[in-house]
Amino acid sequence: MVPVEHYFVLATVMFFLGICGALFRRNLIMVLMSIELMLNAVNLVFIAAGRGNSSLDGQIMVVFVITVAACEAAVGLAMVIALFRKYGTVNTDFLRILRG
Amino acid sequence: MGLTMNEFTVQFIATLLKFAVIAGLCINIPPIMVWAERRVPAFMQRRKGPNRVGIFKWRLYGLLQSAADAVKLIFKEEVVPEGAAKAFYHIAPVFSVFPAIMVAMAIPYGPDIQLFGYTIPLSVIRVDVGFLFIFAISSLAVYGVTIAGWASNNKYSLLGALRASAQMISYEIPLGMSLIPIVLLYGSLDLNTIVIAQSQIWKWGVVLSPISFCLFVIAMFAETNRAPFDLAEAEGELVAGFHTEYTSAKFAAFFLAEYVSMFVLSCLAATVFFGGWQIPFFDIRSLDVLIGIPGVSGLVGFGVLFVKAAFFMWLYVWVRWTIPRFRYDQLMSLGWKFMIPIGLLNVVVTAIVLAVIRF
Amino acid sequence: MNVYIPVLIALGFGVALGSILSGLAHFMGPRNPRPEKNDPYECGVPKVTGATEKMSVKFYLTAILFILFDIETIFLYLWAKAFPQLGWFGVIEVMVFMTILVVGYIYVVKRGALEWD
Amino acid sequence: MFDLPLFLNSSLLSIGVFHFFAAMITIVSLLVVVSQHPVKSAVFLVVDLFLLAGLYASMDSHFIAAIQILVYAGAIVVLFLFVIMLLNLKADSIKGLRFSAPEAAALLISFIGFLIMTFNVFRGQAPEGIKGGFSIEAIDANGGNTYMVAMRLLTTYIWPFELASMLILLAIVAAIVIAKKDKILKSLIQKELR
Repeated sequence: MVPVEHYFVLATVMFFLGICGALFRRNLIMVLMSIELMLNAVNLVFIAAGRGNSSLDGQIMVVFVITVAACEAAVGLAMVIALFRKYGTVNTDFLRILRG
Repeated sequence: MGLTMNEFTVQFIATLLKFAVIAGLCINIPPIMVWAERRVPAFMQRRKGPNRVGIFKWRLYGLLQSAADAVKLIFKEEVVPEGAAKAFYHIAPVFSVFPAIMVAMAIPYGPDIQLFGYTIPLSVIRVDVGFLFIFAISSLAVYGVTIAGWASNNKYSLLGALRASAQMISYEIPLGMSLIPIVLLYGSLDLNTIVIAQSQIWKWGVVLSPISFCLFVIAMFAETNRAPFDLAEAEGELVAGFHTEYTSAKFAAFFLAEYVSMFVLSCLAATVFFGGWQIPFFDIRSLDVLIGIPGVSGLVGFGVLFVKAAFFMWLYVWVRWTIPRFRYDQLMSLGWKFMIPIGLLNVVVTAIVLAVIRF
Repeated sequence: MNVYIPVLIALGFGVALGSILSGLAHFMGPRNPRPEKNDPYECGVPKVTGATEKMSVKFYLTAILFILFDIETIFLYLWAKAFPQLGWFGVIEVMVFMTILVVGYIYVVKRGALEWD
Repeated sequence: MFDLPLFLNSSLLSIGVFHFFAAMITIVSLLVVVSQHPVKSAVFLVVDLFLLAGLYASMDSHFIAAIQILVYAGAIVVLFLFVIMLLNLKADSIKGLRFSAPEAAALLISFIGFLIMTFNVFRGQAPEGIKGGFSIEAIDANGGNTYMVAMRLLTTYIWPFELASMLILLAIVAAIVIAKKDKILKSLIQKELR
């Protein structure tokens, strides 16, 4: 049995990489992919903690997280497409001009 | 947990042996099917078909034509198109082949056999999620197609890949939905349990849930990109679809993946709707005691399943030479506007009828 | 965890087979590339535009709907597995679930998102 | 299907499996983030999700492993690939990283969180949760992982389950409203212009 904490460290590393991607990539699609990475880190924590506490709730949370992730990807990418249609780019540097 | 080293060794060796047999089968299915796809239409159109290639005077009805083709394909020149994404171009066949091979291991090819006092199941992979494993792994086959089309730097490839992958994902839903009534009926996701439940002909899936069977067969044709749904390689408009730019053994790899997944879906159809390795009115598992040779039931079960699967393989060829190709909008509206509502209705009706009978 | 040993073997073999076929193509055949031969295939005509033209948004809408219906199928599988124990309770529960999604489906059809023209 | 012999079934093997997966996941996640072309990132993301499914399977969460591949790797990333191809995105250069103040602060905070987490782990101070009655042996004895997840989801978690359908409905409507060009509106505008 691997201690639960080791899974937490792995999840933290993944989450950190996801944050880096979301912050420093200019491409909106890359930002969304990094968010998927972060969601997966959270899923890993849920599963590991659920197993460590011999509980099933972690797995059920993951089912819902996957549902939410699917909806998020669908709507998020729809917005990317709408933005691309309107401004012809998905680069966050250009889209920054839109602010206020 | 409490097992000895000895049992582990036996099971491990058994797994490797089963694996070798099924992998050998998977590699030999494509040449045989290519041969069948030339001979069957020849028979239908009163032609001869390939009948020349043979060893000395034995021609074996031209069966060796496929072997010759395979050797030829390996020694052909590989042409990598200008401007292709090299790494992805080379890796796309791998993405296509491995799901097909993995999925083939999850079919129960026969009953559990007793050998030297050990119970050996005749499917290589048996996991808790049952045939969801098959759906999960085969949903990865989309990437082989998409990456191949994208990496070739050819507009026909890209369009063919997009078409093929959109078609594959569209028909994955009816395919999954058509098997929900089966789970409701037999109460299990495990394919071997489903087979054991179908001991009599009136317990077969095709008798209990004929609509599921129709949906499954249609989705099966579309899922493997076969005629009448072979829009992805409609040669009149798209040259050859996503593998336009692939030559030599890489082209063979795509062929292998296509035929193996055809074989797996045929086996799945036979397993779920036609009783798998069971034959009606006779329990194959009693053969061991009747004949007195342990393991003979496994061979017979394998033969029975193979005959049933061969029927579906033949159906693939038959339909290909009978029904004309659909238009792409027709294909999509068939999937989304006809099969999904019917599939949902099928689930609802099955559930209500079962609930009325059982509770 | 031990049931996954065959899965690993199968995965390894599948990847190996694919790589071998891919590698055979690369190393076995002759190689004499020429610029004309390496052009992307366009039925013999020199290529006019690149491969990367914009694709129809239809493919994307199909993919979105696929995800959402895929999740629905997953939930239905879970219910089907627990159907004998849940009885009528489960049937009604899933009917509510499906009614809500059928509303979405009807919206999709009415809105014409599934029309390929 | 069969169990390992005792000398392999020790914690040694599971630790080895975990470390293999952990190393692979870290490397592939890094590749997802730093790959220049979005298609490359998407392919690495598939590999990453596949590896995660392997990790879940090694934790006896069979059902989650299956839907991880089925939904995440098999559906969501396909959508990403389609959009990348649809928008015809090119590789973007990673040169000239932008470092604005809020981003640097966020990075710093997340890095501190990362350090705290790691520090706690090595001191062995993970918070103790409530013990449930679903050990792996209990789940196997009661009909397997898929069945137990199904029962728990459809009895205890009935409201989230029904709400999930509302969420999916909303997502369907939203995605179509946002992404689909409205032909009716367009024709109305054109009529007005005439």
